[in-house]
Amino acid sequence: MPEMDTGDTAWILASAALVMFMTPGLALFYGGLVRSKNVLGTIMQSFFALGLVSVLFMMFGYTLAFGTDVGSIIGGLDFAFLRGVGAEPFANAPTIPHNVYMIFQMMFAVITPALITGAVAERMKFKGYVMFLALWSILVYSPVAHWVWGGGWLGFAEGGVAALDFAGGTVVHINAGIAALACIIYMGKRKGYPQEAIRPHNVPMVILGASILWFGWFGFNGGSALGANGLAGTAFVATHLAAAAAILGWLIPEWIQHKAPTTIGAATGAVAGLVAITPAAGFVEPWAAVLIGFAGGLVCYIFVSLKPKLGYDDSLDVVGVHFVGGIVGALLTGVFATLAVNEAGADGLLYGNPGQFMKQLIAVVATVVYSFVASMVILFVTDKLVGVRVSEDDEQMGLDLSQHSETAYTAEGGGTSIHS
Amino acid sequence: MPEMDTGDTAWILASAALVMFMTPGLALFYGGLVRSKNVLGTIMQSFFALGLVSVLFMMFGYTLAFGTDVGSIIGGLDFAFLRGVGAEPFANAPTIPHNVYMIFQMMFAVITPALITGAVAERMKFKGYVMFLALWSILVYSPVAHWVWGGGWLGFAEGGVAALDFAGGTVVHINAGIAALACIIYMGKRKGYPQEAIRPHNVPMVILGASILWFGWFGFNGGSALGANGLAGTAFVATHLAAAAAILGWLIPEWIQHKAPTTIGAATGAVAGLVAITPAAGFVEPWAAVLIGFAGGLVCYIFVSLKPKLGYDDSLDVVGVHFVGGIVGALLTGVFATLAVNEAGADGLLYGNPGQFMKQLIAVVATVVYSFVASMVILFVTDKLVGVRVSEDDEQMGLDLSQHSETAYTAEGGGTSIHS
Amino acid sequence: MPEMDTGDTAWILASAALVMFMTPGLALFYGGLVRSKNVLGTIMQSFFALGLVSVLFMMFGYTLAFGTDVGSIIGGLDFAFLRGVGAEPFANAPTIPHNVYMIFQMMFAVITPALITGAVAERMKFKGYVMFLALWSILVYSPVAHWVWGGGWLGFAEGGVAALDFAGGTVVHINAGIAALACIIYMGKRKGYPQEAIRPHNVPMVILGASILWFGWFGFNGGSALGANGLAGTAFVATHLAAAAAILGWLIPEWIQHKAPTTIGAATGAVAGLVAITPAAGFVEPWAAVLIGFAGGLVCYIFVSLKPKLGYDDSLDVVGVHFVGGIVGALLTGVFATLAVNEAGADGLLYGNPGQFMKQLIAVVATVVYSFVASMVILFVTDKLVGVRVSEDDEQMGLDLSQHSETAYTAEGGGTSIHS
Amino acid sequence: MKMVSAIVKPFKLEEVKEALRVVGIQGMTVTETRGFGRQRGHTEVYRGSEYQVDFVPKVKVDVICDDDQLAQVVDAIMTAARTGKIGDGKIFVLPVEQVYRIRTGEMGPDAL
Amino acid sequence: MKMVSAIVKPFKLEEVKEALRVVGIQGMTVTETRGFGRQRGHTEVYRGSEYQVDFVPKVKVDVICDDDQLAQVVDAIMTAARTGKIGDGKIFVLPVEQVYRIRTGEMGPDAL
Amino acid sequence: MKMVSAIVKPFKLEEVKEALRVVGIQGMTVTETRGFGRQRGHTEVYRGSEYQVDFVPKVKVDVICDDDQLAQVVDAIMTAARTGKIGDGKIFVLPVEQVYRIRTGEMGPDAL
Ligand SMILES: Nc1ncnc2c1ncn2[C@@H]1O[C@H](COP(=O)(O)OP(=O)(O)O)[C@@H](O)[C@H]1O
Ligand SMILES: Nc1ncnc2c1ncn2[C@@H]1O[C@H](COP(=O)(O)OP(=O)(O)O)[C@@H](O)[C@H]1O
Ligand SMILES: Nc1ncnc2c1ncn2[C@@H]1O[C@H](COP(=O)(O)OP(=O)(O)O)[C@@H](O)[C@H]1O
Repeated sequence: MPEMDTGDTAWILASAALVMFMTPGLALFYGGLVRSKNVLGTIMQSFFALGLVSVLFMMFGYTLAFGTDVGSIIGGLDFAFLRGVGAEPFANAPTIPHNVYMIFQMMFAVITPALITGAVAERMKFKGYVMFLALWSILVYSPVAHWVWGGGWLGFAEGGVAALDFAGGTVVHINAGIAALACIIYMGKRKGYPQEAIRPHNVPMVILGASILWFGWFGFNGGSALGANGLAGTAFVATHLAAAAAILGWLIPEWIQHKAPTTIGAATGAVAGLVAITPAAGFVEPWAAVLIGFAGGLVCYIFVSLKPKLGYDDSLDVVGVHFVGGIVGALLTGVFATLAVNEAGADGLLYGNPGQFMKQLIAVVATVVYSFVASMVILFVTDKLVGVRVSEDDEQMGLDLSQHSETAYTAEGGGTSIHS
Repeated sequence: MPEMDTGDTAWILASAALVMFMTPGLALFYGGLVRSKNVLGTIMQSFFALGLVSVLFMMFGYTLAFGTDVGSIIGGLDFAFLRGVGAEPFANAPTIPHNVYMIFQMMFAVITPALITGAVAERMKFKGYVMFLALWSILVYSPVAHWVWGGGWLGFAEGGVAALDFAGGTVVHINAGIAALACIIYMGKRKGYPQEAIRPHNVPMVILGASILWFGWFGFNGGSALGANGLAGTAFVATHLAAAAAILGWLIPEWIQHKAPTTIGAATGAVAGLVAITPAAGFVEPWAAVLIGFAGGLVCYIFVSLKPKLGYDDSLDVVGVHFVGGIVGALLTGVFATLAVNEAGADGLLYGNPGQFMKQLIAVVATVVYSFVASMVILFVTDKLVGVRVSEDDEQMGLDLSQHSETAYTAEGGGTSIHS
Repeated sequence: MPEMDTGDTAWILASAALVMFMTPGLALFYGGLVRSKNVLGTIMQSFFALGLVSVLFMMFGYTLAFGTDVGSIIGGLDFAFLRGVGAEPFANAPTIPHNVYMIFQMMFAVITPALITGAVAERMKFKGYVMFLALWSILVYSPVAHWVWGGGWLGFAEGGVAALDFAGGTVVHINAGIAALACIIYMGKRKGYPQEAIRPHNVPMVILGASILWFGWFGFNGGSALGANGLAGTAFVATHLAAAAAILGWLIPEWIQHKAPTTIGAATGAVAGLVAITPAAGFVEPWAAVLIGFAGGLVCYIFVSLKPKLGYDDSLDVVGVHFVGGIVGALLTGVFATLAVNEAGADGLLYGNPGQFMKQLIAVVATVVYSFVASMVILFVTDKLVGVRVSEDDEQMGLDLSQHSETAYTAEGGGTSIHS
Repeated sequence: MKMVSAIVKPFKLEEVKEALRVVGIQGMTVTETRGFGRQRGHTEVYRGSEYQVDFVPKVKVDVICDDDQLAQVVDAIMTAARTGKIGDGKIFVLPVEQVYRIRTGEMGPDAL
Repeated sequence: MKMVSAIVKPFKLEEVKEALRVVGIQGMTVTETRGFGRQRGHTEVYRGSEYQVDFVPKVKVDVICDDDQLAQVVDAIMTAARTGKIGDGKIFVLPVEQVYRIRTGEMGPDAL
Repeated sequence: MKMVSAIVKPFKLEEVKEALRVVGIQGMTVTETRGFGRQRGHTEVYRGSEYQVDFVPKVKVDVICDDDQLAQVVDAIMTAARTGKIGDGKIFVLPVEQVYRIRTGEMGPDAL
């Protein structure tokens, strides 16, 4: 039996910190893309998830995902309130303390619902968001995480489908991406879309956010090796190369089609590549990572370009990047995975195992169906109870003032204290 | 005797980098909260501390804090100019190189005085700040650090009070918080306060700063385990949960009282929770961390709300967050600490040891008295020699131009070179 | 033979992430210094390097630098497309997986050409930049890296010059700095320079960028120990102290000469100190690091002050900071290096070995000559094929619109979709 | 000639611009401003305190036009900018004595 | 009607607004501007060089008022904005031919 | 007195200011604006789509001057701001009834 290892522990602690940092990174990435009257409302949706989801995950989320398996569907309540989650290792990660494994997982639970917010940016009511967030985190994130990583029916547990998902292609990206689609369908378009150009108010903020995401993704994927070893190196290298190649995968068609390689395109492409490599990072060769990343950038570019034709308002392209990129990644993992890279993985189509491709497909379909339906139900219930969309006046005024009584950027003068 | 361990070393190196990053994080957190004419002056106060305090700490600060104990009061000069602080381990941290332990400590010495600057933001003279910073770092920070961690009378050395302070609740937060109060009393209010609303000029910058602080705090608290082990995990988990719960602890009363959960409130709450958990992080269960964090957010919210009634001008609420939050944390450590989490700690009130609560109180009072008096003396001397407050004209013009001959945000055109 | 070590691996993984983060840091550092119409163009030059250079380095760059030595001049093609670069260690870093060593090196290859862009900011054509970047990365960066670190004629391989360059003083800073000079000479001045004041549009962005650079530099220099050990501690401490001392080295003369210690001065000084300590970090005592840093800040300040007299337009002072600071560091390494700190290093002038100073000089001269000539040739070829400078109209309009069809900061309203 | 200076809600800028284009206006100049008026501003919350902020973001659209276009211009703005809610803004008409086009030196209505 | 356009120091905005409110002004529009004048700007330091920056941040307050309020308005601004130091700013008075309230279509003094 | 209000390209601000100084103008006020005109704006690309952006960054320079300086002022701006390319901007001349210097209370041309 492997022993506790300080090097492995050091790397997963660092990785947990990196993944935590991704949520504020996302806040800035999204925040820069909206109009200045909505920047705080947008940032707040991510930042608040750090608060609420962390506490809920400590209470129930972790145990529902990683507690003793109940019928391959959900985790038991043994770890509720983190009872027994201490310094001793846990079977999933035998060389690090259980609490380190848990906190690493908590960061994934936080960012996943935050990803969704981009789809309905500039129009969601904060009260409705809070309720949606709480319900979705417990009812959608935890079960899907359990299925894939917690001993449930999609993963490598006995009798499971044995789909490959190294760091969350299905659990995080497809899951959030399809929930985003549900939200878009339920909530409808922003006023003015698509005739008016709704332009990003601060592009350097977008780049800063994307850069923090990239930086944090080394923890997301590299840390998913659950140790500081060759596999972590493999995942780290694949992650970086995929992001790099995806910049090219987005910019080349953009440059050809529009005569302009854009900065937002480079950042969006990088994120698309990071999404695509997530399920594959620990299973593929570096050259395959380049191909997967390039494909992620290219396919997402094409899909996002078509959005105006499809006529729905995915404000910040969560479907176009996380859902589409997630599917590209999940399926290509079934093509390029090889036991030569990771003995604990599987061979893909290219290595003579078409069955793996089917397993990937099953995992995608299962996640899509469950997450979409559950998200719709949560939206419906939330809407009836507290409402999910702001009023037209509030939308015009912007979320910052209407939902949070704040202004993002203020020039000197013009206000007086109210002595209450 | 334990041996050097590369995993422990890796984690403390990473932690030192994370804690260093907190000082620029603080610069942005504070910088976004002031008016745009003072943003550079505010940022500079933190950034400059990275320069001056690091060099002073290398010369004298480290040895005064961690050199061979002299009368339980101060460290001897054996490590002056870091003589002998090399690759060999040091008793305080036997599994990592001494130089790694030292650099981790240096980062704490840098950020502590930088915290104070928020209290007198928008009105301190840079020349006076430089002198205050140098004196305070040597005369206040180093002694207090010695008392608690360096073998002095408040810590676990033989005959010491044995107060618990895992990562700097007294040494850093109460110490800086009470010095902030001294500065406020000495320097008086900003012109226009409190009738005029002095509003933050850039809230996304505030959130970015708070997020960097949170990210860095994993090194601050997690690294204070001085190794990559279960204790580091405990501290890391407690840190994150307290910050998360504190968001709720601040936003809930704010939402009820003002009908608006604010972004700045979420960020400030998170910082309050991080402050409160700092002394407790390695001594308490996760559920206790949630309570401590929630209490930190709630109590700081209440205190900060009352500020206008108290009638003093703590520009960025250093007293309200670091002093109040620090005391909440120091005392609750005496309640919730348990040997079940950390054998090297102690049981608190809740675990049948009310004495620990008294020890915590002694440490708080000792720090408050010494730091307040010493800060006042330093302010007085500095004021006589170089002045501590800018002139009224300079205050109106803003610190950026009057103290640094710079403008933060510039539109095109309108300037010519002076050929000197 | 040393074994794989998880602690060493954890630290180099973290270091690689930190060094990656430096490139976006550089993007912000440079981006804040230009006028707002050029901020995206400037950011894009760095961000795009993350994409293109990473892919090229995976294909050819790594093997040309670190493949089996061919005539002390260049690496062979054995590692082309990272063939064989897997989980097994490699001779250069025997305790970590080869892929971890490789990805750490890749981050250096990315940031080096990005550094150059500051010199010709606000006037380079993006198409020309892409071509320059690709050629320079392969034809200049890889060979010079090979000479110094990959078994070539300047390094410690048998028969080599045995110049000391701990983390890239010659390979990165002098190399980029002299290439910057070539670009400046080739491309000429910006319109309006030097009569008009071309002022930075966003100074907080500059400070944020510099802070990220500093943070990342702990990985750059600390990671160059290739393990988590006392040497990493030495390098980390030297790095921090040099940056800190360089703030003072810049601000003191500035305060005396211009009566104003500036924020940009503090940030620039810190970067100059980081540059200067880079070759020395693992070879010198802490007090020497303070001196080298101080000298870096001071000498760069003097040099940059003289720039208007020298009459060339180094937009963001790449020559003044990276070339000058790099030379200060490379030569002072030959003065202050001591075997007492690092047995694998050498003694410098001060320790009775003037020969080391000469070796340093040889490495500087060799790099300067090769990089300057090769950069000029690449510029010439690129210019003939696609052009390197934007038209006067495009320069006036700004790079953001003319090269990327984007605007960095946008107020509400005023645009309509084009249905294509 | 006249200067028609309209203070409108920012989200109405696009519609105002289009309405002006429809009536044949070929140029205008837009400035971000803050307005104080019957609309009363709003309350902001900052760390447990409330502030009254009296200024509301507005956009100023300046159109210089010939006297005979005046009615049309005023009308176009009035229709496009109206929501019927308080704070819709004002239109001010000021006399203009002369206009020049910098590029050509043309003067008067030709310069528009 | 008149347009009173005052260029004042930014930190005086709050006092000017209050003074105008006191004399019964119900609306005004404020713009961030940069001023050049006798105040001479300032020197900035950038990487070892000095620049002369001629423009100083100012705020422009535009008040449209009835002719008979003019004296009061000018007076209110003059008193509130004065520090007695160079750069306090100017007040310009321009003729206004017509005013409309967009919300209602009201014209003339009623629209104010 | 007159108000000369010039809309110019931002990168011309420095030259315009110098030209005005040369003809003896001692003060001016500058505002960032966005202009719509024959220059037509530009196309921006955002995630695979193109947008027509009609507004171009411009700078407005307001100079209040005595009637007898008017020609000189217009001339100075016209020369300094001209590139000969479309979008160089306009100069508008408006009547000014009165000017005050806040610092001293001086009125009329003396206040300039
Ligand atoms: N007297 C005035 N002078 C200048 N601007 C004014 C004046 N009155 C109103 N405004 C501008 O018009 C805007 C709208 O006015 P307000 O009184 O709020 O509502 P309404 O337009 O419905 O009457 C104000 O925000 C301000 O910018
Ligand atoms: N002739 C002018 N035209 C337009 N604006 C002017 C003029 N003269 C001064 N100003 C504005 O008034 C401000 C103050 O003028 P200045 O000459 O500096 O001081 P003072 O107000 O004390 O005379 C300037 O910054 C500028 O914005
Ligand atoms: N009728 C107008 N009213 C107000 N501003 C105008 C008008 N026409 C043009 N402008 C301003 O002048 C600028 C330049 O005008 P434009 O028609 O583009 O080119 P040109 O100056 O060469 O005729 C515009 O961007 C706008 O700011």
